[in-house]
Amino acid sequence: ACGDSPNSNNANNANKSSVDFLKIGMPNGTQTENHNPFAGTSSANALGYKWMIYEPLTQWNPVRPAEPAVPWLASGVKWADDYKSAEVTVRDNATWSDGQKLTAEDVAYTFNLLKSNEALNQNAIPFDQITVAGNVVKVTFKTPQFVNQNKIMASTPIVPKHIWEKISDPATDVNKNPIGSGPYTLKSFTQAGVTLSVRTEGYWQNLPQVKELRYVSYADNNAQGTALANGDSEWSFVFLPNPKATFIDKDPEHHKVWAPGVLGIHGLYINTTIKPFDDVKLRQAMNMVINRTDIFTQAEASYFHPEIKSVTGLPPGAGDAFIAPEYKGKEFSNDVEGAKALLQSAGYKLNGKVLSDPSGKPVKIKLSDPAPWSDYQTSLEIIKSNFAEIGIEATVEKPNQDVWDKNVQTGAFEASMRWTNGGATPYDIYQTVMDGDMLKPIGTAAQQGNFGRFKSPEATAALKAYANATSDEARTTAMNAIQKIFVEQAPMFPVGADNVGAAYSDKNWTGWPTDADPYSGAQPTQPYVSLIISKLRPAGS
Amino acid sequence: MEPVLEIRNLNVEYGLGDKAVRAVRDVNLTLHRGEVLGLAGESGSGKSTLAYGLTRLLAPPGVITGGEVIYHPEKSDPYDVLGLSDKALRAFRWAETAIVFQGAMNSLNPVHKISTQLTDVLKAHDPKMSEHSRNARAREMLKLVGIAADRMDAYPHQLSGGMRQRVMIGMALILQPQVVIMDEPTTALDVVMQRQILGQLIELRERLGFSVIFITHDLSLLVEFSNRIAIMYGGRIVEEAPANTIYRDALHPYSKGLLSSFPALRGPRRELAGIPGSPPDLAGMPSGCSFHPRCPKAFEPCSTHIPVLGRPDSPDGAARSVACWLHPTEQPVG
Amino acid sequence: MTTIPTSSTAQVIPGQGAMAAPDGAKPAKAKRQRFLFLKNKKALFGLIILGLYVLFAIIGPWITPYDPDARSNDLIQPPSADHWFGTTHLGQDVFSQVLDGTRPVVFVGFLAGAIATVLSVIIGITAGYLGGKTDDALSALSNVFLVIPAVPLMIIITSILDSASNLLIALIIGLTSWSWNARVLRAQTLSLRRRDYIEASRATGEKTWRIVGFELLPNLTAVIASGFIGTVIFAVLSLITLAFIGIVSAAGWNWGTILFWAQGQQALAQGAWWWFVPAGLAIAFLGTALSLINFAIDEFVSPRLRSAGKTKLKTASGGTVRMRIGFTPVLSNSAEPHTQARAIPINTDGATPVARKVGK
Amino acid sequence: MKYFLQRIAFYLFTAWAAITLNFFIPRLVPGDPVQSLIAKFRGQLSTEAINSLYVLFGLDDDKGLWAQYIDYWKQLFQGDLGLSFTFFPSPVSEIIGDALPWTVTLVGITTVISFLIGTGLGVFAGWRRGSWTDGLLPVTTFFSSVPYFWLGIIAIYLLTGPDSFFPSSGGFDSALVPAWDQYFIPSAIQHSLLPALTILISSVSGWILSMRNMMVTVSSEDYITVAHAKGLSERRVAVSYAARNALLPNISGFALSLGFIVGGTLLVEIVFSYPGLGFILLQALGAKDYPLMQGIFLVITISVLVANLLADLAYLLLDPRTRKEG
Amino acid sequence: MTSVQDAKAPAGEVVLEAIGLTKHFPVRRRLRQLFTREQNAVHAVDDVNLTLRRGQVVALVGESGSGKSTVARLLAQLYPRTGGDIRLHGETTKVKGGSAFRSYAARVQMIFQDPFASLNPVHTIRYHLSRSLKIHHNAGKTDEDLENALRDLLTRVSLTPPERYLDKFPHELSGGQRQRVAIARALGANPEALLADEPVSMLDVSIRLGVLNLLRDLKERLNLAILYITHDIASARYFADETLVMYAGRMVEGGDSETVTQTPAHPYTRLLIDSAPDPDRLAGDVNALEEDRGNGEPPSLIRPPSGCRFHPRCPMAMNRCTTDLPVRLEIGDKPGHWAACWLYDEATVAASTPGEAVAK
Ligand SMILES: Nc1ncnc2c1ncn2[C@@H]1O[C@H](COP(=O)(O)OP(=O)(O)OP(=O)(O)O)[C@@H](O)[C@H]1O
Ligand SMILES: Nc1ncnc2c1ncn2[C@@H]1O[C@H](COP(=O)(O)OP(=O)(O)OP(=O)(O)O)[C@@H](O)[C@H]1O
Ligand SMILES: [Mg+2]
Ligand SMILES: [Mg+2]
Repeated sequence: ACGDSPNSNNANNANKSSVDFLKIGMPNGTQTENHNPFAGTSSANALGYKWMIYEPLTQWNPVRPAEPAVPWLASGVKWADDYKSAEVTVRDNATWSDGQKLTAEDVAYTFNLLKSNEALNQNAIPFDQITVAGNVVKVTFKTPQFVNQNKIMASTPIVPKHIWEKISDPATDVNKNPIGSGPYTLKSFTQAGVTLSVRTEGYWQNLPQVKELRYVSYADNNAQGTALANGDSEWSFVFLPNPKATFIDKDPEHHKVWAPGVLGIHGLYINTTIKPFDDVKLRQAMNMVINRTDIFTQAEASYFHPEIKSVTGLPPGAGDAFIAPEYKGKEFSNDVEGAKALLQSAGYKLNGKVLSDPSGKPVKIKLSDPAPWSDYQTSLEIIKSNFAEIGIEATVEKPNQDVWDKNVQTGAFEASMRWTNGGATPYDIYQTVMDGDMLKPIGTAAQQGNFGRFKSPEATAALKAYANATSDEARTTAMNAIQKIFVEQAPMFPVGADNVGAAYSDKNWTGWPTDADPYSGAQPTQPYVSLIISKLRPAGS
Repeated sequence: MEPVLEIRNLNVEYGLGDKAVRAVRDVNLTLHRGEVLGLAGESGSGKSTLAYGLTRLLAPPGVITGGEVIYHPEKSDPYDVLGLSDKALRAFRWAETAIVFQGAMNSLNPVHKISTQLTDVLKAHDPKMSEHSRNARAREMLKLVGIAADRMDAYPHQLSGGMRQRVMIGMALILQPQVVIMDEPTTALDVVMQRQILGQLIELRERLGFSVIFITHDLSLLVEFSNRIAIMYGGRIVEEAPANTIYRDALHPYSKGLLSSFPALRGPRRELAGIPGSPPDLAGMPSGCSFHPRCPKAFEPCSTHIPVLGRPDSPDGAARSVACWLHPTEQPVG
Repeated sequence: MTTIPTSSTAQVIPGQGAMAAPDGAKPAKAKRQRFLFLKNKKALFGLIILGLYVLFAIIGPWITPYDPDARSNDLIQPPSADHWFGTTHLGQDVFSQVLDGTRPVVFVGFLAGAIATVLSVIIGITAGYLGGKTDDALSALSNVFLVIPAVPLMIIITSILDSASNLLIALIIGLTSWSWNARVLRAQTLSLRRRDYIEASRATGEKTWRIVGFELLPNLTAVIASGFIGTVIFAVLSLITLAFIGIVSAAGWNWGTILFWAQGQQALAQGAWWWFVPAGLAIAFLGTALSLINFAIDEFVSPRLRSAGKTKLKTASGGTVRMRIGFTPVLSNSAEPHTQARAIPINTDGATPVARKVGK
Repeated sequence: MKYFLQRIAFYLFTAWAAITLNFFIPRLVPGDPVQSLIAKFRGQLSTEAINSLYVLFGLDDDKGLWAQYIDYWKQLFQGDLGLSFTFFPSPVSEIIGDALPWTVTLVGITTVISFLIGTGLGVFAGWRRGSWTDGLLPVTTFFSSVPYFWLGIIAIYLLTGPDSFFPSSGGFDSALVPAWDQYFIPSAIQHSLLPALTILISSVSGWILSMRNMMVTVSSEDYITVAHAKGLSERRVAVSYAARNALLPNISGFALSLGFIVGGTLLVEIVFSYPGLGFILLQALGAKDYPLMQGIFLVITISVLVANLLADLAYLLLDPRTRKEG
Repeated sequence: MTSVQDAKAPAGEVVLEAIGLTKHFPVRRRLRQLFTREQNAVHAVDDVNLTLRRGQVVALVGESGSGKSTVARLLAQLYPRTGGDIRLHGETTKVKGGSAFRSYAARVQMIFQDPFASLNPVHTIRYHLSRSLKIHHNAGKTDEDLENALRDLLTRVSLTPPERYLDKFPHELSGGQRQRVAIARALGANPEALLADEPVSMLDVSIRLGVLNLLRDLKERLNLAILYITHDIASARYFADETLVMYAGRMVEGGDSETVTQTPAHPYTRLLIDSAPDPDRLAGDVNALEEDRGNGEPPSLIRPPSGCRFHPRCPMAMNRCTTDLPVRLEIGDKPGHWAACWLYDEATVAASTPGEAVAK
């Protein structure tokens, strides 16, 4: 039985001295077999291997969002000035792993699939017309898609028409036998993990040197952390408390952590409808005293949510290119004295340790976040002591996640750490915080954003202008206006950025993106993984 | 008459050290071959303790603190049961001395068929016996006690109380022991059943020739069924005599009291006197004769000196003994 | 598994209830009862530890050397004279957290235990005493609660509530964990109900509530107490479990919260064992203390479980004999009149021959 | 027979009540699977996906709770447990089918072993009361009071590592594919040792104790004395008379614990990343995944009930007194 | 202040009467009977007539399971009856609970068989007695009254000095003392009729006598009507004025005690008397009658034998016995002596030979 066992060659491999596989881990718990690239709940998505099987039209680098996307399955993408249409030229040397040729029909079919299935259209792209002419696909949109351009081109997996048109319900199909254009094909699926093996032929560029990808889904961060430390995982995206002690020190030569920030942030949302926090001055003062460095080092283990320094709330690196001239170089300074002065001038009184608002009432604030989110909790503890320095008594509440969710959406909170949407431009960040279109009265759920009920017609107008602009100048103007409002009104106190990094080991494979060469993000679940994998080389070679 | 079992100066205590309670005190008793020896006395007088103590079956905290139990096998030399090793004692038990306990329901293991419980004795004592002959023997025993062989595979709860008690008797006889000890074998049964079972037992004894120690506090039953009766009080034997002698002419005031405590069904209505007072507390036994506080005839030696069981100083006293200062004894009986 | 109280009284099968209230073994006065109970070494030891915990639960928050929330610059420091149990990643004092966390644990444990006990007493005794349809309905109810997995149920119910204060947690644990004890009590009541003294007090003309309250209940005390202890253990473990997976953590500390943070920060992987170990040991010792008391109650209820003091006897020859069932120790087998206990070895193979007496 | 039918009717009722509760209680929880999903990804999933998710999960049309309940039973009778949200669109039955064998083998075997060892030691401790076995109790008591997960985490910390024989997580080596071959089975066993040990250590003492107590109680029954009086060997008395009877009351406890296999060891599976049902249940709870939750609850409910039924049967088999003629 | 009067009420007055008293305990239906009308029942008591008079003792004898206790419980209104009538001073009474039951209990009290089980182990003698006094308003108004009443009760049952017993717990008393307490408790209600259900069967011979003497004494002093239930027919002879014999739920013979015990008429009574141990019989002399006793098993009460219930065991059974239920027939040797047996129906005996229908 040894010969026909599916495990016989694996078992041999394990003993080989040179390694031709890569062990990728994600702390995403149990997985069930689902290789549907559109389903957010699929194992293909949770572990990220869908991007090893399916490919996007372009590759976009979230670490350098301002840089143009590079062609991938498309040999070129041309957007109209108003960003209401695009022409995609499809590469002509790509084939599907079943040998069929990849054509413009496939691309058009994919877009049509999203258009006709709301369930699949996760980015809610308003597709309009999709036409094919030779190897060019022309797509038109109902609204300008400047802010979504990379979601459309760099985040949509292209699927083969000849397979998918036979699938009755693409939304719920588990795609048992995935056929894609990427460098890998599915070898096996088990509850413990997924194995992909590299294609033998027909890939449109040189095949990666990694012969096999072994994905494992760990139960939680702890298990993933242990696996990384043990070397059971070579590549993962997971929060490691004290990564130096728990990971890097286990093999200082090879264990590395890289966490570049992206255009999506975390911060303290303030409910601007609640007195006295409707007062801009108070908010500004509060924003001034938050010790972001402490949060970065203590709550985020000095790496996970890169500290936001710019007063615009834009993360270093990814955000630099977008900062308005007037705020260039302006950084948060943790200025307690300045805050006190500001408050004094606004009529607040600090008696001993208690700050009272102009009406004489002591200022108190309830900070809340679900208990299991330990980094937010730690952040809140730090913020609590920061606020205490200007006499604001903060209490930390830990409602369960469902209640918290409901409270945040319906505006039944005073202050809470939360994230924003992310995207290719700072638009998503600011939109989540300030968009008046999303403003809902207290008590009605605001699902999409503006949880703090920030009311500013100017901000809404500026956001709209940015999204619909047809020229770069117009965009810059709008962006500057948005930033001004954000800085001056302080509707939310930005704290840290999201990252697209990874913890990895270059013991067996080298060529990872680094600060020195940030050619892409490093998260193993993002569209750019096929780019990374194409750059990996065996260590020592 | 030839003795089968001689109990010499047996002492049994419950507990250790200061808290120890002496439940059987210097008991001397001889069981003769083929006789039914009745043991009576009120509740707590130590009858069961004596019976269990004979073969070291007392549960903790029971301790045998002294004495000998001499067993006389039919063909070989007598030996002391209390000196046997565990292994030898196991072999001795049931093969030489079997016991029928008070509650048949509790004496039978509820989860095994009665056939299993019958045959495992055989298996333990004669491992070489074939299964077939074991079963045959078990069936034979059941027939002997009047239970159809088809009840072999019944569980204890499927039998009535009387049947269970008969199974116990059958089991006691399965190895043809020399001595069968029966501790209140019929108290839980009603009179009709009781008579049936005892009748059967007497019949079997006549056939098989074993000796019986029969324990009960129902004196009328005892008088009817046994050859000799020993009366216990406060852990001691206070009187011992042939059944009829005791019934007609009990010497010890306690025996007299007992005999006048139960109403007779037949014959003239007689006055029932009973015994005043309540049984002694074993932990704080009265000094001297333990019966003296309740004794209508107590006089001065009773409260200070323990009377010794001995042959009474009376003309026909040859076959009896008593422990009472009213009846000075010629010589202690061993 | 954790839901099964290990108390032997839980194992009483209907009809064998005799074991629960041995008539003769019931010590007389309450005073004497307590005294007897304390004579049990297990009970004493358990009560002493439990007493310490209760003491800390009361005074803990006042005697903490640091504010358990307060951050300091000593991040992840091993135990030292300043910080007996070391510090957390925020520089909080673990010892203070453990001390401060005692109160909620003890509070929730005992309150939940009390709630579950009251419920189980009401439901179990009602079902057992009234019988018939009421019994069927209540038995079905407790079986439903027995069937629904407790911890997940608690998780769900907890997430319905806005914020889970310790009081609420205690309520939830109490409300979901009464069923086993109710079952035990029902069985006990069923067997007690048929006792003559219950019938007799009815025949005397007692009212039903009086029979239940004054005749039945006192006889169930030990069973109820043992059930209570079992539930307290269960409640403590549940609270800690819930806190550990981050479901419960109202303001304030408990040992589960400490473990939650330690685990979230991968304390052991960081080598910060001091962050993880004390709280776990605190739970284990509390559990042990409660279990010891539970055993003691068990032994108290069932005198057969009580070890009758010394079970080993010294023999004269220096060996020891153990008291055991089936083979009563023989301290002396001589026909000498009884003077004092003298032990002799009895493990000679074969028998001591005795001169055959001439029959009379 | 009558007894048996009565029991079945009772079980059916309990099952109905429990399943109904299982249906309603989770729906009282605020929030929905989509929100949970968003929150789970904390920024990785854009809020723009909300609508598509509602459509995907079929939550876009509001149906009354009652109508849902009716539908639920309809589906149930067709053997359809619905589609999971967390693992959309995998059918719940498939997810459970994948996870159940792991739980059943790990926890099931461990529970059985724990019961056997505990009972064995308990028999011994009860029979030889007063000997060294009494010293066993405080130690096991201590271990049984330690929370499972704590013990597990300590075990992982102390016993696993890059060079350790014990793997720190998972049910088998991730490079392997489940198959009945000489690579997979040893790997699966190797992975189950540590979690099994954890469960064993913390659960065995309960059995020791209850068995010991029952042994002590049974030892003083008359039929034990009779067995001694019959001159049976010590072994036969201890095993076939005492232990056999002492075991009976423990059977229902054992059955119940078999039923709790699924629900009770949640944390062990979480700590050891064991791919079992408890672990999935926690994920389902976190994700408001009603269909999956209900599916798992259904499995638990049914397994508890079946275990109880089996206990009843075992009782019937082991205790002739409950067997009624006719 | 004595609350219980010693004054004699007119002797011979009828206190309690049972007429055609019947009790069937329903048996749960089996599945296959689910659709039939037939309802199985244990025919525990069928058509029982008895009369309790002041100052008289009526003995009810019969083997185990013949329904004696059920009769007592029916008379004490502890069970609802299936049929027949219970008359207290000629008035039909049917009480279920509440104050009606209490006022009934004040006049009719029951003593339970087992003195070890009928007192609650957790309560003192004082509690038991004062409850009984209080419920029936015999406790007086002040504590002193109560104290006097308590002493009085204890003195009455010869537990003297009362102080020695009042604060004891049941287990501290001997069986005879307990039974006396149980009697005192019944007397606390100052009843007219006492139903004593095997009050001495659990006691030692010597203690037995004391309790019986006490009952007789009370009967004479307080003029109580006593139902004395036993299966010891010798004690019925000694103690009761009238004796009734029950077999399998039916009365089979009755008459004054001396007559019934000395010249039994019904074959069952004869069997009973023959079986009773008799010290005057010679040791080992097994009665030849033994062989004719059938299997000695009492009949099933669910499907009682047709005709005379004793016929399967009766050595004198005739054909008619297997079909027709015997009626009460006067024996004629003494007034009031009757038996339910066809042997005393001349017509029947003339038509057949006794023993013709004996089961082989
Ligand atoms: N385990 C024990 N511990 C202490 N004392 C005991 C124990 N067992 C029995 N006794 C005492 O020993 C004395 C003798 O008891 P035993 O059972 O031999 O009496 P008995 O004559 O058989 O009484 P009964 O007629 O009620 O069976 C009693 O007073 C009893 O209280
Ligand atoms: N509650 C009950 N339910 C069903 N059957 C009962 C009930 N009580 C008594 N019986 C049955 O009624 C019959 C008469 O019982 P009862 O207790 O009156 O007999 P008894 O003459 O008092 O017997 P004993 O001498 O053993 O006390 C028995 O067959 C018994 O099984
Ligand atoms: Mg006895
Ligand atoms: Mg009765």
